[in-house]
Amino acid sequence: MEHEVLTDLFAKMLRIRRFEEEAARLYTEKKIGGFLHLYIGQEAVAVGTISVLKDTDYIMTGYRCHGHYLARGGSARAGMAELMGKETGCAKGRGGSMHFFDVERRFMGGWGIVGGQVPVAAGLAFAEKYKGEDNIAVCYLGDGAINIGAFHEGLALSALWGIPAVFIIENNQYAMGTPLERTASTDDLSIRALAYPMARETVDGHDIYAVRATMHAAAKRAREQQLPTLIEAKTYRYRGHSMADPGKYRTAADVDVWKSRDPIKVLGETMDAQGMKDLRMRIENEIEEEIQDAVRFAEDSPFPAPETAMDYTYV
Amino acid sequence: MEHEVLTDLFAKMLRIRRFEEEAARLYTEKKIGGFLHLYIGQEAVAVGTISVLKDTDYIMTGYRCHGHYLARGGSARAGMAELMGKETGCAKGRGGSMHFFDVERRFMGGWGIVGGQVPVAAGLAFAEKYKGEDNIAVCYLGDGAINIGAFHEGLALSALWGIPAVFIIENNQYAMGTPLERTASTDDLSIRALAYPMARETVDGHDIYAVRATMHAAAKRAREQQLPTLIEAKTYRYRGHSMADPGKYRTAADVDVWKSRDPIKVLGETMDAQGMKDLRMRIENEIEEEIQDAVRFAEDSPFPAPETAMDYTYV
Amino acid sequence: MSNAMLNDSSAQSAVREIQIRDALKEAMTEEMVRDERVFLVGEEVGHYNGAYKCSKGMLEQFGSKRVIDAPIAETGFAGIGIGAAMAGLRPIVEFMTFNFSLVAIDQILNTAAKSRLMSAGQIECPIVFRGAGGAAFQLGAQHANSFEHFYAYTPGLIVVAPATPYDMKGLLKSSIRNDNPVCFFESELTYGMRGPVPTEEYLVPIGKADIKREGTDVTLVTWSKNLFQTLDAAESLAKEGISAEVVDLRTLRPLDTETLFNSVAKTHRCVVVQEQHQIASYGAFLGHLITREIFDELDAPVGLVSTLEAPMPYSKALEVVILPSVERICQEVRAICG
Amino acid sequence: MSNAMLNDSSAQSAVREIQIRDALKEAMTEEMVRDERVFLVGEEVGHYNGAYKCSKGMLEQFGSKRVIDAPIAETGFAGIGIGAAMAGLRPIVEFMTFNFSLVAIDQILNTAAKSRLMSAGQIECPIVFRGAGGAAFQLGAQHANSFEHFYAYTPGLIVVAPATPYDMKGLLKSSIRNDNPVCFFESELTYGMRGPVPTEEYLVPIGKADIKREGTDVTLVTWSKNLFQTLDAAESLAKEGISAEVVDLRTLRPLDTETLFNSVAKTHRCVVVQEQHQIASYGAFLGHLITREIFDELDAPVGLVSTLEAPMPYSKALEVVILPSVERICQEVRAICG
Ligand SMILES: Cc1ncc(C[n+]2csc(CCOP(=O)(O)OP(=O)(O)O)c2C)c(N)n1
Ligand SMILES: Cc1ncc(C[n+]2csc(CCOP(=O)(O)OP(=O)(O)O)c2C)c(N)n1
Ligand SMILES: [Mg+2]
Ligand SMILES: [Mg+2]
Repeated sequence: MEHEVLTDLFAKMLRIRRFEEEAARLYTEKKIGGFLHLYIGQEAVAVGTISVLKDTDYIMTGYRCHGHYLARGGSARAGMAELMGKETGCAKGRGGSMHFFDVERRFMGGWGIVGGQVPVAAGLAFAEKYKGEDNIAVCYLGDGAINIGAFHEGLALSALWGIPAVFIIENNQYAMGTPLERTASTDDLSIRALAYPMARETVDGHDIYAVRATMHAAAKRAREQQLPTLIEAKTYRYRGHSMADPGKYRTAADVDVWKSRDPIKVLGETMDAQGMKDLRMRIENEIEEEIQDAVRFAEDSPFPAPETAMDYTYV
Repeated sequence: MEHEVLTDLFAKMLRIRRFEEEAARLYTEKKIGGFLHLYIGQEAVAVGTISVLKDTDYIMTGYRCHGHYLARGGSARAGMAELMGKETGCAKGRGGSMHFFDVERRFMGGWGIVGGQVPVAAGLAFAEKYKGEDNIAVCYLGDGAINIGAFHEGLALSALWGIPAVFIIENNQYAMGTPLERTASTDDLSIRALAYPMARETVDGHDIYAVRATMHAAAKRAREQQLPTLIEAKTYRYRGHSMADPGKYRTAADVDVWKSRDPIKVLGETMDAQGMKDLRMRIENEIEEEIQDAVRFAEDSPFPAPETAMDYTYV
Repeated sequence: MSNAMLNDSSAQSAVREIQIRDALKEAMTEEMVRDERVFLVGEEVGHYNGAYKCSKGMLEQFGSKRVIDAPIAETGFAGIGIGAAMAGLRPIVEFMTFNFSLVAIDQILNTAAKSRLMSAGQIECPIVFRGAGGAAFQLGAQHANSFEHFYAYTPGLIVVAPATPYDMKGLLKSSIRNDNPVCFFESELTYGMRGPVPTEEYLVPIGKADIKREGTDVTLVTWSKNLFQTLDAAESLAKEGISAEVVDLRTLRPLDTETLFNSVAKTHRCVVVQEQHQIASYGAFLGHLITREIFDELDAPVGLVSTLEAPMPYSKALEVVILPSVERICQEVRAICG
Repeated sequence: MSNAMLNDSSAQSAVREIQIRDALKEAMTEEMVRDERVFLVGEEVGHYNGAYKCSKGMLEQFGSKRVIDAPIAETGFAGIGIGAAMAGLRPIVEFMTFNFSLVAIDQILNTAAKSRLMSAGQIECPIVFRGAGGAAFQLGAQHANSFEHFYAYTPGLIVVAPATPYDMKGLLKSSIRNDNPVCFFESELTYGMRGPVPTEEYLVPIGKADIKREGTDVTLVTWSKNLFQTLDAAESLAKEGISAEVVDLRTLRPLDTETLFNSVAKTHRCVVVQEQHQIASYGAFLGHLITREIFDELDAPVGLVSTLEAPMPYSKALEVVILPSVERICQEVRAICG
């Protein structure tokens, strides 16, 4: 059992990592356009939190959305095709990197206006409570999103109306080139929750077991007591803000501090230590095949037909 | 000295009270149009806070702005004329009841979008700090304004940038017909300040001496330490939200609880007890004359000329 | 304003005269009875019965689960409504007035309007944003905004702006049943206005304009409460021997070009009446579209009567100058027909 | 794009070829040196040198008191800028792009634009809101908005939308010196574009359009980066024997009707090119205005090339279909001239 969990978490994180490393390569080859925001380094947050949710719980996040989409079980083929703007993409090429969707799995997207997803995610949870379902909504946002009005309004109403939602600040230490100390007037972002009757937690986002435990408790509070929680997960993005950002505002050493505790590396080593080296290598190969297959699939897929440019504007 | 303060506070509050009682009468006579939001019952907050400010400090508030305008020394004539939309008004009839201005006295207006004045007032204080002046800005808002984005953004940036501003929530228990318990998830509104490194205070808005002491300390913090404060002043409006509101959502008894402690009544009684009855009556007569003169002035004043309708749109 | 009623093409048997606020309440109530997923959220909609009493008694009838008093947090409750719509509910979000929709407009334009295309149809967002637009009497610069064109500009949204009690009820019901996000504009000044409304249930289709008065010399095009001053203008123009046809668009997006073009093709002259400033306005767009599409039908340029180019001053002496008036409509018609 | 440069009426002696991002930086830097009250605030404007490097080196030169990195709180820092302007400073507020101005638009339309009229001239609000508008390559639906017309609609605001490095610098300097609130639109796609800019100081006046290419058969009217595809279209139309004059409006509010009408009165035909949807757009307003004011000068209706009526899809295969193109411009011109 414990082994299965370990293996599963390792596989899910590695799958995200490899998916995005390939995406980065394809971006430099100009096969992917627009902005590409990589989740590399933060995998334990999406995988850890989503691994304790029900399939019927809702998930919504910002534009750095590949990780949550894949952690929720989204297809690598459809994801890669979306990045290339193909008709076979998870949003038929209409959404793009910032706007992945997999509504069947209740992954409600990737949104681009910082903080804008907070009240909307609260609305998903509101609807489940209204319908009498015991599903919750989980909303991911960045450390840069805590100063914007939509964040405050979404939290204030969630607390007031007892909305079964969990809000997760993925504090990767930077908003674009801006380190936290220049935007947050505190290094404990969860204090934003003190303004409302709402629970708050801070967790090491590189410790996937701690992430799971924290999420489990928050989900329970939301599901059983309609008490929302604001979680700050301290994490780090190894790459620039987007592919356009060289990340000059920090040193390689800064990054290495976090890389040395990389959750994928850690879990991989644990597997080896527990005599599951073969299994680990098999998993790595399977993932490699899946990702390469996804790339081929995406490259071979057709672009949307020009005459469909305005489709999906109205029902 | 103590006597002078007492007398001055009594006179300033009574002046506001009588100004608005006359305004209410003129409104029923259709001499005043639009919305008319009366400050009656809250006088101790504006008078108490403004009485400890420097003449060069900035003041900004919402649409319930007559009290702050008059407490700052604004002319009753110009105020009454503004209510009637006359060219002699404090905004030449362009602003109206919700939008009084007296920029010479650094009263920067009455604003109509709930919470919208919060970042703008912070900007006034920002400018004084930028210029190296030791002036502060005081921003008034209602209990209904604490859930809106502009409030959060204004406070977050004020705390982050050390802006010398004081934000005063005039908690008069209602946002229109909505009692606090339906909108705030707490009865201590100052907890909103816990989300930021910012001072907070709660004060009885009917106790004008307590109001002065609280404001004095907050102004000092802002002026000397660039530390903003969020003050909740618990107060009450005796009239409806506006003249259009019969106030059915509460009983006369509810109102009487607060009226029994009415700050004008209390200070008047104190004056009498301290042997200043004659002075009190003289003040009442002077104020009566000033208000009646203001009404006559306003009624006799001309409306703006039609051809000036578009004036002041551009510099 | 009686003109409006007399000429209401929809007036029919079994009718009562009811106020617009009650027509709106009937529409919401009927749809909430019909569909469990419909609910109403906004400031003062419940215990206070609505700032303009459009939801009177609905809290008692449906309870606080479905008639929800919201704090002043338009981005918050508009966003929650959008999320709820994505999750299968059908929210009616009331803005006390559309002046205050501006603090929530990002949610409407960037989330509600775009969600379906961005998800390639995986997400639907059936939601109605309703409230009063435009000026009332002497509410000052910040409470007299006309923003319907900001929404009409935006692909993915439907924008409805009726004038009469009959159209208000029938179109609000259609809006609630529509599967797209809809912005529904009312008017503070006409909530108390009465007009004939059938007792039996009916719908007015979205996207159909209505000829509120027949005429032969000039087509007057308008929407929302300006219909009434336009009808008054038509009445006085008649006395001058100018026969004006009045087209009430009722829906701004999608636009009923057929009814509009047919009328102009008949009269060969057109004047648009709007409570909007001129630049980048909806009315200017109509002027352009008509000219571009049926240029040869026009004997004169399309006229336009608009709000003057200044924020609204409070004084009644100035407000009347800024707003469109019967007199200014007649002047423009004379200029176009002269 | 070289056309633009060749035809830049402003190109003159002592010039260098510099990028638009540097033209903007020079404008801000010169004005900040000239006037202590001017400061720059926005996301990433300082340590990061601007998301598009338009403020490179300015933090070092002016320090963190005058070049201020703001958190993501557009309503907050736009509002603070407005308050600072009311208190006598002259802020430059950078929106990373105008897509994000939507969460602050209430502050701009309801506070900045109206403050002077509401206070009967007691308050002045000299502030510049600047940033990129319109689409770039494949940024998806939420990052491809054109909102300049929302601001151009609003009395009290000035709206500037230049295209060339020369106009960008000269107009940004004039905007910073202007005593009204100004919205200044740039384009993500052209920050790296080079063009001639004099070494000596100069200003370009607000409210003056510029003829970027002379012609006799048709007037093409545009603004912002669409100038360049319009010039390319004019070039290829020339090969078909159609001589197009290109009017670059540069300022949207106030509009230079004199230059515009004179050109149309000369060519008798007009096509507007805009990166906006059609309904309630700025271009449709131009179409209406020209028709209404100089109807008799027109041999054909005013043409309009717009963004199609859908949110922007991500895929490049679809984006090119939605946006105006040289080919669509030529088609519309042929239709109007045929
Ligand atoms: C309202 C708004 N303002 C500005 C932007 C531009 N922007 C996109 S991402 C970003 C930084 C966000 O940082 P953070 O919230 O920490 O998320 P992260 O990128 O670190 O995951 C900014 C400023 C935006 N998308 N929305
Ligand atoms: C953003 C916004 N939403 C709604 C309104 C309509 N409105 C005006 S006053 C008011 C109630 C405000 O109550 P509160 O903040 O407590 O101030 P009070 O009237 O009690 O002084 C509302 C909802 C508004 N002006 N602005
Ligand atoms: Mg971050
Ligand atoms: Mg209140």
